[in-house]
Amino acid sequence: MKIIKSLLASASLALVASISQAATSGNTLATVDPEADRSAMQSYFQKRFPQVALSDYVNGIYALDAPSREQWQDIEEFPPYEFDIEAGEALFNKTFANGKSYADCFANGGIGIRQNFPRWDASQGKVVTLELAINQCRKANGEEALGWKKGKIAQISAYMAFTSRDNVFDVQIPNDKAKAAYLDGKQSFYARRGQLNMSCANCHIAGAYIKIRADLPGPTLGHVTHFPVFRSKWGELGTLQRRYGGCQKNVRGVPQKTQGEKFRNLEFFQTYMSNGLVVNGPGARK
Amino acid sequence: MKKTISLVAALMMVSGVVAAHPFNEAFNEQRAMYGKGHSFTWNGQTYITDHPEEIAAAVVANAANATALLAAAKDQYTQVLAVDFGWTLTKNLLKSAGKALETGEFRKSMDLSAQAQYHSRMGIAQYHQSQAEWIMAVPE
Amino acid sequence: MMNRRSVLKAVFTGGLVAGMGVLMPRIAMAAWSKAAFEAETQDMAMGALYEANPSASADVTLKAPDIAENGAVVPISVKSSLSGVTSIAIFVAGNPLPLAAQFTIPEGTLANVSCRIRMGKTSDVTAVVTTAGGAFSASKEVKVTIGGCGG
Amino acid sequence: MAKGILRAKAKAKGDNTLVKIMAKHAMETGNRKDKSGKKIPAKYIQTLSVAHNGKTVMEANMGPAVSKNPYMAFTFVGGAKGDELQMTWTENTGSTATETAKIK
Repeated sequence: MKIIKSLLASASLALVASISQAATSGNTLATVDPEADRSAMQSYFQKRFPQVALSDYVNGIYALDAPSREQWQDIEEFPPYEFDIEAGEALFNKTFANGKSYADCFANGGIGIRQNFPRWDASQGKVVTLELAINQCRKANGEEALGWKKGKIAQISAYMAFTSRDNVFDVQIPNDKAKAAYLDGKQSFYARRGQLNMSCANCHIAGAYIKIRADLPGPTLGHVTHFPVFRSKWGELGTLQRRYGGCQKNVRGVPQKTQGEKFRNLEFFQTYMSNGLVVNGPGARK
Repeated sequence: MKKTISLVAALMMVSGVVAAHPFNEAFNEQRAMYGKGHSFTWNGQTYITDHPEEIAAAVVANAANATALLAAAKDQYTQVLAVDFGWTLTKNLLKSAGKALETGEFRKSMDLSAQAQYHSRMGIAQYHQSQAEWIMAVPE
Repeated sequence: MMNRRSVLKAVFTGGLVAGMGVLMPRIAMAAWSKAAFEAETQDMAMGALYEANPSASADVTLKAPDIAENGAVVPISVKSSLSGVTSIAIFVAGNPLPLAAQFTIPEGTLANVSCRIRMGKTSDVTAVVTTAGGAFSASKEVKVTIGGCGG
Repeated sequence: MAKGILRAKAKAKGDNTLVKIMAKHAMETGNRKDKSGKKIPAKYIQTLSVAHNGKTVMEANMGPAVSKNPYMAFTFVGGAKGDELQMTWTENTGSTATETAKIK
């Protein structure tokens, strides 16, 4: 047994030594500082890509890679999500059987509010994403919940994002419970999973703009601002959490539950990281 | 003797999925180059490149053993799903192991169960490692 | 199946009567050409549309990405500084059906079109522009990759 | 009036009008299979012609290699704000319709 113990000790030592300049705190509720995390994230990318303006990160990989950007701009000449915004607007304005509508569930009638989601809901004691709020609104008015990943919910979300374009993301962490959710999301972001043993951070921090097979992963800064997205691969619109599931499958992991606590907290963390950037959803991606 | 030492090797694997660990590096390299059943020397000791699941499966291929291995693999899979760190291929491995068991291909079934159980164990190890060490991936 | 050029050849060398039809003026140009769109090779597709093989010309500008982000949606633009352009067509040599699209340009419309096409694999993309003076082309290789996460 | 499958953005600028058109259409190639392994029959737009004041300004012929939600952009001389464009599409199935859009 002795040999095992000493090996274990040397193993953990080696691990610590191998990652230079890693954070040493911020992994407990007492030490986590979301604002410090956010500025560390932003300065990481600004140091790495000094020529890229902070505000351009809302365009994801297109902020970093000129050839991809050119194709994307061609697509944006007449983006494929326009049909979805149109459909989303119609769905949004359709009254429920009880005569009420989505506008009754949201602040400002649901217009121009995307930047405040996901939000900490004190009465529910959990993070509420825009899609969750949409379905909660439906249920509260006696309507059936929509599927989470695509179709109607993505279209409504796309329309709501569209009405919020250029509004600045302002996700709030009002108390320790919210901070705990943020911390949980932060942990998820850095936790390796799946057979390929990769974390979100592997591809979207260190791996941003570095070829992974034939792909150039985008930076996590500004990652969430353009969702929902019309992905050429899907040939349709999908939500952020649909993409989360896809990413987890890409690293050969069983995806976590869509709109489950883990994904909602992850979205909370990730969106907080993009506070200060503007809403530019819906977007078009490869 | 060989068996106990390889169990040590297996325990080492649990300690870190990716650790920049000299023994793990040696084990992973040997495993990658030679597959299972290969002996190698590390720090004066002889080890074998088998995973513990493979050692457990290296018993007589019969219905009872195959059934037991499959049950153990399924149990491990339930555990990894409980911590939300399952791997995608495991489910199909278990399915194939079940089919092979039904058709009496015990050896095949046992090997598949071993692989499935290995996946699940590594997923659980990943979970524990992420709990403990994720902060070291955060750039300062 | 005989393609257009071999038919023409037959007409000139042996006076094959069956070939006469193709010497008619190509007024059917504007219509959707079944022979061209269902041709399985680029030569056959071009043969169905043009009198002679298009010649490469610097006056035809083809804008296409070096590496397509996604083969399902490849933005293509073609323009030409030639005068009297009557049509613009886009061919993808590596596609099962190489002719992707063909635009008839009436007088008063600029020789400048954009569209989005599908590409099954890395291949040359060729734009062909016709004028009264013949058919002129520009080609470019577009790489299509199988992505890890995206493609 | 129910909207058709075409959306157009036409903008008069100086003497010219830039027209961008997108159609909501799957452009089924005939090569794809559905979940049960059955081939999905080809269904794609073959022609899309655009007329301004009764004069054809563009005629596009398309094969199944044109992307889902087909898009095209072109410029013609003439056209003024408020003018109407007539856009006629035809599918390989024979379906056809004419839709209109205003130049902005």
